[in-house]
Amino acid sequence: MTDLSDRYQQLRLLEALVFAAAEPLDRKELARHLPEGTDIDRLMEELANLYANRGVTLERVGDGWAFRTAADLAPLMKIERKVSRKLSRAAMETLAIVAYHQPITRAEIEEIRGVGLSKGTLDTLLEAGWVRPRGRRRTPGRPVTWCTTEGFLDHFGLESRDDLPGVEELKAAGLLDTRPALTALTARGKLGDYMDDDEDSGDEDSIEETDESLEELLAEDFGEDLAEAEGGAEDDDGGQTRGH
Amino acid sequence: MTDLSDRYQQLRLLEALVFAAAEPLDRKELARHLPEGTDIDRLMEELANLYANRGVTLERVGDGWAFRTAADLAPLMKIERKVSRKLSRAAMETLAIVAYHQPITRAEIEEIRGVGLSKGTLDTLLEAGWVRPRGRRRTPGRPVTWCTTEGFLDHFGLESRDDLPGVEELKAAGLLDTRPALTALTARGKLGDYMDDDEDSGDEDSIEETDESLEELLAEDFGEDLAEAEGGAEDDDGGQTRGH
Amino acid sequence: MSGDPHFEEDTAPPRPEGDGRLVVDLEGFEGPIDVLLQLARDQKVDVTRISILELAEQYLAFVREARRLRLELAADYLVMAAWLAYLKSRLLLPEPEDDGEEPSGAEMAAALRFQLQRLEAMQEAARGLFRRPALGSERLPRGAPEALDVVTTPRYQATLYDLLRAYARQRSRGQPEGLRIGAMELYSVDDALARLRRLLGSGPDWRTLSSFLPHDLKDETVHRSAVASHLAATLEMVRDGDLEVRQDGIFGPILVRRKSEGT
Repeated sequence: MTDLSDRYQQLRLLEALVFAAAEPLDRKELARHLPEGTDIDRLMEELANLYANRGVTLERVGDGWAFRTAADLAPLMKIERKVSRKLSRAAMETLAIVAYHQPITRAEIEEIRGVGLSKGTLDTLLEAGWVRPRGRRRTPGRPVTWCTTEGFLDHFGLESRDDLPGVEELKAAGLLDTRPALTALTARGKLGDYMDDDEDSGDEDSIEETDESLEELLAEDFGEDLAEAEGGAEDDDGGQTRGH
Repeated sequence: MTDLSDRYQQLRLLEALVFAAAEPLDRKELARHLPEGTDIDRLMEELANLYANRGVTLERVGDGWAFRTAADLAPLMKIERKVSRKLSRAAMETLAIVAYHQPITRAEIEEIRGVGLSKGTLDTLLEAGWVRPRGRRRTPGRPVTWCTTEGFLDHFGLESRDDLPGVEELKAAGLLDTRPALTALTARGKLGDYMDDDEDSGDEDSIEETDESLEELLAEDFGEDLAEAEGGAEDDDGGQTRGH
Repeated sequence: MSGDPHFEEDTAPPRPEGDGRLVVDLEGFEGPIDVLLQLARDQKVDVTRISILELAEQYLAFVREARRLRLELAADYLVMAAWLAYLKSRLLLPEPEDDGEEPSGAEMAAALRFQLQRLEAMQEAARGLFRRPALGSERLPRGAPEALDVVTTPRYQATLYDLLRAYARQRSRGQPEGLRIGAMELYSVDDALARLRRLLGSGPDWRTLSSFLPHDLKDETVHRSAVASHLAATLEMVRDGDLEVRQDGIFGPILVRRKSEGT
């Protein structure tokens, strides 16, 4: 029987376990096979170093680890890409918004995108195994919050959510704020930064025109369109595009 | 782009190809991905050496190569799952009967319980490690006799079988109903008699004891229990109820 | 995780032309903010520096064009148009006294600018994500995963109490089909006869019948049967001329003695 008090044997076992699985294995799953108190993280780091720069690399995926072929070899491997249809733009944007803003409610996603979320969009992401409901916001209505999954990290080769490209910069810039724009800016005292000094020096001529277009818009069949749109169900939250 | 004139890059590519393949890859399949004239066999040998003595090894499978986890690790890779289960009523009663009347045959257990013993019941007790076959009764058909095990004593915290409380003690503990006799009829069930012609049991005494108390018991509320026993017959359907 | 999700096809988004003439096709747009973002990009300046007034103008033109073409506009687009028209007027007209409630035109514009920047950041993030080497196309998992053997060890829960309960339950239940009414446990007359013959000495003294009864009978019923059978045995022995019996009063003790040879 293999002696598990031996560090090298521990390493071998961890290697075999992660190698055997197609899905990432997390610390807890690995620990079950090793003597209590084994420092899994350090051993896995050691293992990752063994595989650094190899054709197969040990990737960190959230709380787990998985072996994956090195991305730079992809063109040489002549991988037959399954004809998978592209994700819709709405779904891609929604995924990014969930990833960068999690946990986030559906209403907040709509706030950021400035448009109602069609029913299928979250379903598509859910089906892909990239997002999951996480809990409920403690606000009136107790809306469900969404977050990304380990499958998401695995698919995009991310170690963790902090590994999302540019996440720190976006945070520093205050762009990872799900609140309505005016609230967010006011709360952060950044309203002035976004103000344009030239704004009130617009040309006088356009006033007439503007008024006209406003009239036109509201007079003719504004209400009609609205009703129609409401029939369409999905877009019923159109009001959120306003800045407050 | 990775430079495939580099020998190390060739090794990396081969490693990735074999890793990602669902089936073992043979020389011809591997050669497709590499510059013409590449000595696949030598590279694969080199790759195999890299993995020698590791948790994963490169193995020759028929005409091809495949990665396999090291055979010596197999026992350590097993996932042991302990499932907590409750014994079914039927199994519990059967166990009790075996404990008090051992050695006992299956037919005798059925006789005592008044219902047939489903196949799973003894299996469950066998699996739990609490009963074992002991020998064969020297009667026609030579039926197997059953008795309890060390594991049984261990689990229930008993030093020996004789530690099982007798009927008087059960009564004192309120486990046995001691209502006065309802009828003057004193009838004698044959419950214990089967045990009398015991083969090689050294524990005849305790069986006798059981016999005596048994009569007493049947006299007490014999008639009343008929209905109850019938109801009880229904639960003898399976060996075990799932705990959780 | 599935590396092969089936996604809806994305239609190539048409873009408004740079010179302000618009090709209106709402299919390609993801809502009014997206339209505004496209219009802003056409201004080829940083979103934070964009002229909101100009942008509002272009958006309103876009909506007018859509209406001219009798395209159905979703409520989102119309609400935005109304709001932008309002914003425009607020920006152009002198600001009313700040009542502290209504945001100023400049503040509203700033909010819109922030919204544009935030969505732009997310659109860029989405593109960034999908440029990453994806699992299943650029990075492959193990092609022949080996399933780990799962050994399930059931641990049965049962206490000694459960065991005893089960036994007691079983014992007090009795059982119907398996029960055989065996020999009566009652004390038979034959047994009583044998016992009396054995125990009765030849002494001349009267002794109570009860003193001949077996003392080890715990069961009341059996005891009573013993009394009855001994009495019957007594009577039988009297009939045979072996025994004398007498009772001095009703419910009084029954006395017996062996009939002497001579009497």
